[in-house]
Amino acid sequence: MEQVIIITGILLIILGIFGIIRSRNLVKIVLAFTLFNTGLNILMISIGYIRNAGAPILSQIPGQGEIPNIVDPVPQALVLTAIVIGLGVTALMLAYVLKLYQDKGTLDINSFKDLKW
Amino acid sequence: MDYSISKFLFTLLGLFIVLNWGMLMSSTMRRINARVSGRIGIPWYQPWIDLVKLYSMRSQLSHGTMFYLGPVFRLMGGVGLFLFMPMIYGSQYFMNYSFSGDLILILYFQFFGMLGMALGAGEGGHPYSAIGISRGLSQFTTIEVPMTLAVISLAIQYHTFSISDIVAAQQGSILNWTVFTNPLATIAAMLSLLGAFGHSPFNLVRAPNEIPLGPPTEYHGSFLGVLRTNGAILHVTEAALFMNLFFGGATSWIELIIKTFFIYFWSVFVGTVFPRFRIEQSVVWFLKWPTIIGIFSIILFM
Amino acid sequence: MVGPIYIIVIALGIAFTLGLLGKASKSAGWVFVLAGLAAMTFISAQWLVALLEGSIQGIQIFTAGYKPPYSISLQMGLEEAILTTLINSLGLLSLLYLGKEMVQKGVEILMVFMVFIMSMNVTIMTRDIFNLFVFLEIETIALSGLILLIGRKTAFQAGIKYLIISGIASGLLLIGIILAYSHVGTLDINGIASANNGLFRIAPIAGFLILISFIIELKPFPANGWGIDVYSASHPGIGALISGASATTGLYLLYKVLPVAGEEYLYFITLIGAITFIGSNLTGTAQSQPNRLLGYSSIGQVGLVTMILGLQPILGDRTLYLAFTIIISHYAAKAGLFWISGMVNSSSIKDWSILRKKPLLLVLFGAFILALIGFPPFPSFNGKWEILMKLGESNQYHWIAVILAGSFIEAIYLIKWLGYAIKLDEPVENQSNFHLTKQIPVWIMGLVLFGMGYYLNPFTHYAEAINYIPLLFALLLFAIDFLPVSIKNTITIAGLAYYFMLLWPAVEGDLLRQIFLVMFLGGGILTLLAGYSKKGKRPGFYSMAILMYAGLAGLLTAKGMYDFFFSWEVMTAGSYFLIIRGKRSLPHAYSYMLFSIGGAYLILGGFAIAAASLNGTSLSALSMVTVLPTWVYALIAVGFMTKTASLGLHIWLPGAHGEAESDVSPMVSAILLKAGVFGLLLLFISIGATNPHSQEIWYVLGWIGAITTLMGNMSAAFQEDAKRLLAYSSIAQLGYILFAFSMMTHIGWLAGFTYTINHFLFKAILFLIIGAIVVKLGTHNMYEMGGMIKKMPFSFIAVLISIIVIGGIPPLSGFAGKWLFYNAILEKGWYFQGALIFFAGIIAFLYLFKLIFSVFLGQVKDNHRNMKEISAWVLIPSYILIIGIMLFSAFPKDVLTPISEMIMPYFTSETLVWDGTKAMTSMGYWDGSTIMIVVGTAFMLLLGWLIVLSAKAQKVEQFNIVYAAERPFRPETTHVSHNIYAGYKKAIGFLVSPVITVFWDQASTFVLDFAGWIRRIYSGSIQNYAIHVIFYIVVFYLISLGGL
Amino acid sequence: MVKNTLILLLTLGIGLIMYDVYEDFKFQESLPLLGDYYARNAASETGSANLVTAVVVTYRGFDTLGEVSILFLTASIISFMFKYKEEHATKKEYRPASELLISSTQVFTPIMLIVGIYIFANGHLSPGGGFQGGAVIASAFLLMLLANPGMHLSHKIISRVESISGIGFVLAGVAGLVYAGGFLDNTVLSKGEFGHLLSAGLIPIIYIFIGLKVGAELSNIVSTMSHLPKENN
Repeated sequence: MEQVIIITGILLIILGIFGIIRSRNLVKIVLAFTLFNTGLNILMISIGYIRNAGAPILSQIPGQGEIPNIVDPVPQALVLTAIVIGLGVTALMLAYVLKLYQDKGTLDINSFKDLKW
Repeated sequence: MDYSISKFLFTLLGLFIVLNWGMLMSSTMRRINARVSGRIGIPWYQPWIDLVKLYSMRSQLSHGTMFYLGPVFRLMGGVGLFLFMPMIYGSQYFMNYSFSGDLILILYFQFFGMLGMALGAGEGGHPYSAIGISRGLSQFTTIEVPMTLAVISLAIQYHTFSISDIVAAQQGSILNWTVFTNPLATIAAMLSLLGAFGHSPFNLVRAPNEIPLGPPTEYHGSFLGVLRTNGAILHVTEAALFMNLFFGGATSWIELIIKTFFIYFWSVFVGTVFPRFRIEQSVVWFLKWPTIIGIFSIILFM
Repeated sequence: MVGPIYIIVIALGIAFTLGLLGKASKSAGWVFVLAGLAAMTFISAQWLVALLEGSIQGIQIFTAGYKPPYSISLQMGLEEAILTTLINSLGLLSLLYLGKEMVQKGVEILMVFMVFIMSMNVTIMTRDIFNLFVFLEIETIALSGLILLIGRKTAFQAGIKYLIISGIASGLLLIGIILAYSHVGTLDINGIASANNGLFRIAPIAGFLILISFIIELKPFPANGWGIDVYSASHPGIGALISGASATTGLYLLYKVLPVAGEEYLYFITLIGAITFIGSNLTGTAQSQPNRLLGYSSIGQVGLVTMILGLQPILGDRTLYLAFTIIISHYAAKAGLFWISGMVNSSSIKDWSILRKKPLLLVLFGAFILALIGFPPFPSFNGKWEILMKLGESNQYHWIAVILAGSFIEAIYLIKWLGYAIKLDEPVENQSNFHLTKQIPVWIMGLVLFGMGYYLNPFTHYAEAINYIPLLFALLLFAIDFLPVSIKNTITIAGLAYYFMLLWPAVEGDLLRQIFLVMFLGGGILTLLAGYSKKGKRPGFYSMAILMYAGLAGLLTAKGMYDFFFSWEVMTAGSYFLIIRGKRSLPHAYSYMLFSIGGAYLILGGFAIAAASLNGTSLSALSMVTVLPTWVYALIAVGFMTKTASLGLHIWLPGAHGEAESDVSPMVSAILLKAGVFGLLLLFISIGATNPHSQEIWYVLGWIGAITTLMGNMSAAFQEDAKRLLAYSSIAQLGYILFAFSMMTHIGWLAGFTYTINHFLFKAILFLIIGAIVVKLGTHNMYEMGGMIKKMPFSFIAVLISIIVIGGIPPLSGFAGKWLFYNAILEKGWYFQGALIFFAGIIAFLYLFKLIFSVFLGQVKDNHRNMKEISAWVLIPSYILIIGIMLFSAFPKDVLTPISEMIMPYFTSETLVWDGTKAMTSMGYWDGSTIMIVVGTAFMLLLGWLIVLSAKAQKVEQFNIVYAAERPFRPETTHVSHNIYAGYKKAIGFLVSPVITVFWDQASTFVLDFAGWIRRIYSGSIQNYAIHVIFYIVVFYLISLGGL
Repeated sequence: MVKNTLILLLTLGIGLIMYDVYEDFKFQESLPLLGDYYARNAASETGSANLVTAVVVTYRGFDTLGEVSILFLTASIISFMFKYKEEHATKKEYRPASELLISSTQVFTPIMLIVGIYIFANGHLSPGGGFQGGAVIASAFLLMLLANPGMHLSHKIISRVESISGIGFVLAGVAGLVYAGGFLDNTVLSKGEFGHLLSAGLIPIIYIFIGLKVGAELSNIVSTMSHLPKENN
């Protein structure tokens, strides 16, 4: 079962990169990028998973030498940060795309080759 | 190193002999030339008459200082060659001042007169002078190539640059002459001599049979006299150089006169037979066969 | 001590507070941020100072009060202190520079700016890899915002490209981080790195992913189109930040995560750096837009530093210092260049000539360019030197070649640019804006550059012997540049004279160096005398002349390879600026500089390989080269031959010498060329006559010398330009010298010295006088001159004497050289080379006659009728030199005997013996003094004879000739001078068809075409750029991990 | 065609890399070094029942500061990007929203605001926290904007809230530095009773700041983007 999660994550990552290098539409590129990000997050969250362990919220302070049966809280914290960063980057990308669209009236990447060589 | 008065006087005597022999030789050659073309030619004393006439002409025009100095330089070139050339082998007095330098000095002193002449003629401001000089210099550069190769070959052969030593090495038998011991170098040098004497086919510098051309165009009177004097000295001295290098030198004036005559005659002979080259033709010619022969002459002795 | 954490507190606090300010007080916000940056700079700088003093140790800051790995820790050690200081101060200056724009655009961009600077501080200090990721993202996002400052539409395109590519890179980083975490259970960089040495190794793939993402952030060639677009789209002020701060940070991050990935990647890092260094610079050669060009250059420099980081195993504990020398030069220079670019505000490097209105900026521009290429006294010089030596010691020759090649390619476009700024016409229209607040940061960066050059010097142990006094003197002369020429000339001459006396004791007892000291500094003083004839201020001239002479003198006092090369480069730089002063010198100075730099790099390469023999880097170590000796000698020899303009490397000389100013030509010809000769001599002495590894080299050099002479003389004969004729003559004379020294015999060297001294004497005279005449007559073409003998008799005599010397006509000293030559050749057995040399010697008469005839003889041209003699200030040094010629001619023994004794130890036998004034070899003899007497006496007698005959010769007027039965009245028809050797040219002119010029032309065309072809991959399409990056990653993966 | 093949090949290459990642990927059997430490000690050290919150706000609070900065940056850049246009834009006419939307907005907005506040105020006790809460708050504003497109959120207020909460966050961090173990140490205030609302020291306060800030920033982005003029050239 866990394998499915990882494979999903990896496939999303591959799909995302494929989308980035394949799409000609800027919005699609941004979407592909979010796919890529989602895949990443899935991978991250699954790394902390421990079979049959609970959520990392304790009802009492664990005693000396006692290890609560919880999953690793660290990847969860990391993924939280990663999601927010992804959100910020995506928002910014979309703003850029909007700006570019306003500029040229198209989303085709081949219209944005003013800078080259 | 002898700087005595007697040495000086003997040298002056030698110069006098050479000058007169040179004039005689040139008139003889001109007669030969004339006979070949079916004319009678000049009397043998014609050069003396010319010289006296030129020196005594009253009209003297100068285009400037360098113009004036040009003939002096030119004559100094000829006289200098004579001074640094051992004329008679074995004679203490007619070795002249050859103790101040060797063959290389002789080779490079040739330029002294040429440069002075070129500059003097240049100041004359006549276009023909400049044209003549440019042709002369062009041709001269290539004449020197086989000559240099021959000299190097000789130096390898005799392991010296000293003319006296080269002459000494050729004494004893006629077979010791360089012409037999090093024929290739001799051929190369004798071919280059054709250019040095400036007879046809290499006389485009002056082109004597057409319009007056060449460096002396503007020279006249005593200037021309000085140049003529030099010509006589130079011809004999240069012939003497070849004599020393290739034909065993001379132990007496008679031997010198005979040998230089034939050396000079060689160039006149070729001159009467061949027509004149254009300058680019002569340049290429010297860089072809004489040079190749010169190279082989070195290879043989390497 | 204020804790480093307050850097972040201040930055974020100010950034958040800006929102409270509102729109009303825009400039208040700017001041506020400026103050914040100043505070941040202060904090980092105080740590830096304290750490440098050693009064405190570096510290670790634990956030949340828990030790790592349980919480995020920041580190403030020396490296962090240096880098944060650099970044914060650059931020401060950038903000100052960008003041107007920032205030106009409002508080948001100020916030972004502040967070940008803060993020770099954190990425440098943090020791937690995930934290690193977070703040790297902040940096990326902030930068994508800063790009927009300029308001260009293209900025949006650059921004989205940047976001997408760095999005991919950081995604990969994230995968790497979590994989690493899953293996070692920690996010602490030190923890991961130490785990790597222990049991819980992170997987190779994790290391790979972490590493590749940092590499991508560094914009490796060729997957860097997006990065270059960012440079070209953003405001130059932001470009300065990207190049100076962002790239520096990126490099440090790479260094920081290297232990995480593991040592096995070091080789790939080096390779990536090498490809980037060469590729990016190569692409830059075809670029003409300043910001984009700077982008290429920045990426190239980053590649170089990447290489250095990858070479850690070789460079050892010097790695960081060496990387720093490059980084600091790049930091200051690139920031300065970007800022100047912002002021010039043009889309073409050709418009930079506007800088001439601001001399100080122009000087700084030059300093920045030279610092980037690695000239002394800038830190990059020391850095490159030590790197190459270390590489040499470890036998890493391919990396030496890469570094030198990359540096050379960089020089190609940087020097071109510098030349444009100095020489091109000022643009008709420009939008430049040299506001003071924009200039001040540039000045500060200039100070930083020079200051760091001085400050860092003690850290290179080679650099102890460097003498800064002349450099300071040059600076002083620059400071008094407003004074008129006569005062500056006097000061310069006094300076040179003082320096001469200062150095004389140092070379006491070393005749070789004494000779060259007299030539360099004595010749310098003489040629400077001619400067009194100049009017106006000659801005910059004297500083550069001093620079050149300081370099020349430094060559003589150098004990080690380092100070030798230091002086060499100083001399090159100074002479370049002198040469480029000529009216039409731009292309020639450019090719001079390229050949010089190329040659210098060959020398450097040779030195580096010599270091492999582990005999140290003193000059004498060259004699004990055991590793690849033939290569070492050949490289160094070819390097010096670029300065002596030997065949194949000579094409710069005719233009450079011919077009230079009238008194610069003698400096660069008579004096500067001798630097190459001195170098060759040092090399040859070190090698020793019997060294088995160099016989082939000498044989080849001999042939090169002979052919150079022939070609030089022949080309000179066909010139119509007087100064070019002399320039070709120099090529030929240096050919003689090369040939003579290559013979490696006692007498051959005597000939070489004779030629060297003669060439110094007569070429100085000729260039002084002909140069002055060219200026006076207003034309370079000899066929437009004529008849000057009557107007300028003193010039004529000087030229005549020089010509007699060149021709080797007895009795003057030129003949001594010819005579020695003949003997040497016969002794050595180089008959054919010798024959070639003598053939060439006779060809010399062609050009000598042409020169003196066309200029001085023949008919005076109408427009020159009122000419007077040239300035006495030119004649005085010339006649002093003529005295030298006369003394040398009359008393050759007194000069040649000491030289003979000096070079005796290097050869087995002395072959020249003296009997009184008579010199004798086994082959022949020559008595210079007697010849003088004989010729002198005879000449006087003959002159007397002619005077007796024609004392009353009547002077006639011009045109008193008859030509084709007409008396001419126009000089043009009578003065036969143009192409007078037409027949000769027809016959053998094909020998001097410019095959070598064509070769180099085609080579440069090829490089530019190639660069143009490469840069087509930067198609501008986002998709393509993404493909490049993915391609790069996949290929790198396949090579490093995929077993390819 | 060549390009497509190349893209395919590159995707394969990425697949190869990701396969390597997959191979290397192993599920944890037990808590790793960090996780183990947090599981044992985080609750007692920070007093937060939600260990993720403890990690996010305290142990890795510095990351969180960065996160907040990212949102802050994004908001600033977006408003910078569109500011110029905004000033010159003329008043636009919007199509009125549907009745349904307007009514439900009136119902849901207060609830969403309260829920949002609840989420970030209870971040240390239950799943949730500043970001989640802030996002909910921002969606409340989004909803309002949808229902009333002509509405202008006061930029002044938004940016004041944003700034003050940002400064609050930083100052809270400094308080930790000055009065406790280090920057962002939450034990400046008493840890309180485990599992209660007023516990875990500074964590709830920081989360409130974060929540407000995130809410304000996201609202800012939303409002900037929603007021774009339709066509620009």
